[in-house]
Amino acid sequence: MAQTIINVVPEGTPPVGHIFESQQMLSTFLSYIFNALPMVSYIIMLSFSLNFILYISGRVSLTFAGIYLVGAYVTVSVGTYFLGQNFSLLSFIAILLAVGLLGAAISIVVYATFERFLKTDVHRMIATSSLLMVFSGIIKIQWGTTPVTYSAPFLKMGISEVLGNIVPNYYFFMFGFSLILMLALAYFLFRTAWGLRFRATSLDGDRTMAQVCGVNQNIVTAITFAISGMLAAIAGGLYAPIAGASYGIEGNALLLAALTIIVGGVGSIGGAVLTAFIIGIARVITAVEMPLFELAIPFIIASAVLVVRPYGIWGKEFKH
Amino acid sequence: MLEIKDLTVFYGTEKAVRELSMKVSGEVVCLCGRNGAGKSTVLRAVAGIVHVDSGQILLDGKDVIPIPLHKRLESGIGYVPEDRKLFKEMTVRENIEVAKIGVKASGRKEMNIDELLPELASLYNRKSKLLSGGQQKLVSIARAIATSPNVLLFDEVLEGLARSMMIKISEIVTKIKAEGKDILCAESSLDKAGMYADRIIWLEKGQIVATGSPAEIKKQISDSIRAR
Amino acid sequence: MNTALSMTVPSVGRRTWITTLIFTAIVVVLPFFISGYQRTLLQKGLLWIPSVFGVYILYSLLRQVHFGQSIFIGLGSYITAFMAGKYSVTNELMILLPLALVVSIVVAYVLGIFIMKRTGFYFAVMGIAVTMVFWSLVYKARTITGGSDGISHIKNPSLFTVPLSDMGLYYFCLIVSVGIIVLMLRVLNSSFSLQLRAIAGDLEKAESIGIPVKRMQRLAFTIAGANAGITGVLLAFSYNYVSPSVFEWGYGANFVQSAIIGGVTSFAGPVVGAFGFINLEFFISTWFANLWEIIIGLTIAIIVVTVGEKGVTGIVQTLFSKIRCK
Amino acid sequence: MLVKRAGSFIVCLTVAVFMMGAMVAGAADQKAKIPTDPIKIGFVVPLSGVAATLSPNAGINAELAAEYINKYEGGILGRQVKPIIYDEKNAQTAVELFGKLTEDDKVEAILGCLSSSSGLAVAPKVEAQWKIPTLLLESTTMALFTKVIPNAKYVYRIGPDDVMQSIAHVTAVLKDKPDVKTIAIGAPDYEWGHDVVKRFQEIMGKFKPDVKFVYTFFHPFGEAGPNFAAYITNVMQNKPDVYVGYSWGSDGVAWHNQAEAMGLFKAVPLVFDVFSGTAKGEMAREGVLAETRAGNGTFPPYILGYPNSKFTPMIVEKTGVLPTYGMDIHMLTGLLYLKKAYEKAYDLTGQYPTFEMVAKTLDGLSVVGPDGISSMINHQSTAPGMAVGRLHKEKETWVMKDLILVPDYLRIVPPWMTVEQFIDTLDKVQK
Repeated sequence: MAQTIINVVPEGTPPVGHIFESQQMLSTFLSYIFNALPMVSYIIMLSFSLNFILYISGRVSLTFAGIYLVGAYVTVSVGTYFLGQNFSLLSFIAILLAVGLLGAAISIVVYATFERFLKTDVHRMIATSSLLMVFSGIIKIQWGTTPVTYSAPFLKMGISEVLGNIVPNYYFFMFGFSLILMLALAYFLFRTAWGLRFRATSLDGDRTMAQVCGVNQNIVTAITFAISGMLAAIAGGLYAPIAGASYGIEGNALLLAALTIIVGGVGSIGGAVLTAFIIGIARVITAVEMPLFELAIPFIIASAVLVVRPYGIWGKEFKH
Repeated sequence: MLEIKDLTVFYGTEKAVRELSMKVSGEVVCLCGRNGAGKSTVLRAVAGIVHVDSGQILLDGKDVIPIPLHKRLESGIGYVPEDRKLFKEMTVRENIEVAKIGVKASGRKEMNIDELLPELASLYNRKSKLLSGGQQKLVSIARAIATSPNVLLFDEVLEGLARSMMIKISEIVTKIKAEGKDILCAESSLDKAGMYADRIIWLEKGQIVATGSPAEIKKQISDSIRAR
Repeated sequence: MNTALSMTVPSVGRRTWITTLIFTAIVVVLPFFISGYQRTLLQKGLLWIPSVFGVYILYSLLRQVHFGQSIFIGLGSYITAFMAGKYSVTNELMILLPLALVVSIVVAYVLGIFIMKRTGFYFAVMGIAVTMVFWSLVYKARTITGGSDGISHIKNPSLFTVPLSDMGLYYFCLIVSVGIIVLMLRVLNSSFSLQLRAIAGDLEKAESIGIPVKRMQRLAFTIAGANAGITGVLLAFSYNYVSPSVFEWGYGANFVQSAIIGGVTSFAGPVVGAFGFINLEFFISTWFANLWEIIIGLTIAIIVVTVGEKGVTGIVQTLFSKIRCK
Repeated sequence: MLVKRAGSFIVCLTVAVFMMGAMVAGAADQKAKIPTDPIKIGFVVPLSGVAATLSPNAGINAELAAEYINKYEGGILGRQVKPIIYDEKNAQTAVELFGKLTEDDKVEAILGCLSSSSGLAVAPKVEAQWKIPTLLLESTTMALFTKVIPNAKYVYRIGPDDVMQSIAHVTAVLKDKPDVKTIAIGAPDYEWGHDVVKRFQEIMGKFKPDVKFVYTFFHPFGEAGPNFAAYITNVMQNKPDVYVGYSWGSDGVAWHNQAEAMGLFKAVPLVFDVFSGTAKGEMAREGVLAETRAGNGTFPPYILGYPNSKFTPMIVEKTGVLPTYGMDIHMLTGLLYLKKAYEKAYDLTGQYPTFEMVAKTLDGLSVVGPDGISSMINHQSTAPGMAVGRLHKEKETWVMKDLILVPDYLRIVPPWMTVEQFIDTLDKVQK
């Protein structure tokens, strides 16, 4: 039933001529990008949450999806409780950071009490995916099954108009926030002394030699899990004002994150960002143009990439 | 001074090292023997990478076995692994940094890497995976001596190198010894060991068969072959 | 370190055959003593066994987690739904079973070519991804597949043109399932399984001693898929209804969870796992309607962390040998 | 010891004598004795999964419905109702649970099945195998009684079908905006969404043929992180007179947030919205028409009606929210139907009614339920909620004003007509 889209015509544009066409195309193209921004930032953070643990400590851990769920719910509850419909950017960022810390704490606790004892990747995958059921069960008991929402930040930030496209400012905030987190992470990894230790133990380095060189593996792994938990929880918190928090969404988050790793490659921050754009924009375009493929497109992209480049577009082969 | 007493290490269910005792003080000792004789295992046990089943490893009279792997370098044991094992995505400088920042070289006089390994000066900003085998070996050594540990372990440090590089590295080993370090090495061939070792310990099935200077050992071996 | 090598698949001895016989005898007699819905559950358990065996083969021999069994169950189910339901072509099992078998073998072979390119985490995610492609296409092609409402009123099956009653279908499922168990025991005790284990142990070494690695891997994947295709046909007939949820990856994950609960170090694993999971899910969720997610999640997590892939059968075996030692 | 035994013997004897007496008395009355133990009723309601977002308190509300029947209506034939509540997970589980309820738990009727797929899977088996009075709640698909079980005997439904709800929606939209020319409409991408949009367009075409649907879209259903920006942009570009929204659950929350932020509602009025009737009302908008499937049980004036004046406060006290979804109150409607059916069958035959008798009696019954008066016509309850009203905020609570109720003859497909024939007649009736 989908009808052809009528493209945006900015008011005051002369309706004929070459300029009009190119401007119209540019505008349409920009609208795809803007509309994809929330999903892009969400995918970047979630996928890197999974990617970071995989890259630094060579472990597969799916707990992040549960933490994402907790992050979303806690942001909604805390935001509604403290801020209500009064909104200030600083306090919202403070809430996000607090939620991030909570996520980090959960991640470390789960690692220390449970994941530490798992021996192989396959065990980790199965055990942590079962753990997701536990997370969603706890969410159900605490918050019930009705979706909850805290929309003040999203609504109060207002909208901008860029070349005839209406874009909520929150989209830019969300994308900026996740990009800043990614840049901070990149800075940490590549410019600081601690980052050096992380890279030494990563799949690119050599875990045993890192320890021989005096890197404390336990601390590195704990911090890795903390950062991963933080990213996941903040992803939940950032997305909650747009989409609310609802029960049973962790599976989908997990899939998108895993697919992004397949496409983007392990350990590549740039790969994660670009893949997020590819998947996000592909979703937006197919949603309007080819609804039949909308749900399938991320999976089709991942399968195609795997056939052409088995280690992801920017990935390299790791043996561990 | 490094002293090993009754060291026993299991590899799976087999004994790789059997009640081995030895001492290194102010010299370059090289463990030699065939493949699987246990020479690498001894080094790895001292470095803390493999689990020791019984025995003692004393560093200046202090047992190092309870010290966790990542504290060994700090307590004064540096290890150069068999096949270099650099952090290959990092630059040479970063490779050396890792060892420096992880360890507080408490009270030890720092070694001058630039003086010992002048070849590295021009390579500091190159990615280590782009270096040649010999250069990588140098980085590996630099990484181990960066914090000036008292005992150095070299695992087959001359393996797979060109003749000129072998000579260069044996000179470096001698220079390091001159700084007052104890050095324990492992080599699979007596010829290579003879290039830098003061004393050679011949291992067979995890036990010491013979000890002596390179020339003595060579003679013993050729005698035993003739006897057969 | 290398768990793949240290792990062994037990050889099929006389005891395995006796156990299979006892198992068969029990499931033959059991329907006379239980109520109808329990028979439905039992039938579901029997039908799950082939699919769980598929997961078992890939796990115990190749060390891969196969989340994609739902692809082939879905294919089998939808073939049945179209032929015996929507378009009413035939409800003859002797046509539908071979048809589903051929389709799943072809699809599994084609998919195996590129899914088998990667191992470990990537293999698992690729299984999920392909499942979800199938799911979303079936879900979205509403005019053909009925979308989320699925296809109901699938006719009851007939065998050699003789219509099967509910009980008849149960015994047919039993024969198929026991047949596949016996077939799988043969497969697992052949040189095929040895070669696969060699591949899992060291891929390059296996290649160097002349094992056609790629072909063997694809063959294992195809066997798993064929098993699931059969399951799909009979499940569709058992419930007379299919919906796209058979293609969801969560459904495929159930078979992995079953295999883990049952254990992949013993032939009894898939059987114990299939029945164990179904009963756990059904009865826990009827007794503790609100807590079942937590209970099942924790059960699997604890099994994995304590006994790893040995599962319930592993626990029982350990207990048994301890008692015997005393 | 001996004394104790003798004591228990005497007790037994007395009981036996009394029982015989009771039997004689029953025989004298020409009517069979009604058992005194509680009557078990099975509930198969969603407690987990996406469907549980619609009716989050289904389990509690099932208990409350039974409590209400026991407390205020004196149970069914004097027997206390004992609810057995299970989680409707998916179609396969629903089939197994129906089997367990009939064969193991020996319930005497089953209520439940929110999702169409479990309703479709269960209904044929009930008709062919279990033959137990079954009242499906929701399962709104039209195919149920037209294709899957055209000659239903045991299966009834308390829940609107597509035609019923669409007629209510169209009428409400036309009443609010009589001069509407262009409409944009969006729904979740699954069977219900497609059906309801198709019916809306068909019926709107009958009522007002010159209305154009300028933009129709279906968004992914129940996805994590739904993103509707592309659809919202398109709706705004098409500049329709009104927007009609069918997104619910987490999609509904996301849709409202995003549409609000992008200023959709400033450009295009939201006239009708299914979501506002099914959520807690957090995202409701002043003056928007919303469907409440819980009928006049939902929003005040529930105080006035019977049995809402007692039942709704019970729900509010226990769950903290007003019942907004049909399932919340229709479990009570179902129990009231069953009570009436049991009593009528017992009165007519003088025997404790069999399943077949109950199922037969159910057709044609009328009860005063939380929805007001509803009747069972052609296996379909006539007043299952389907009120459309205007949202208004009163003292921090959302209230539904100006309820629009469409007369039964206008919205119920009569037994002798197909859906298409019925829709064909609509324009004539309208004129």
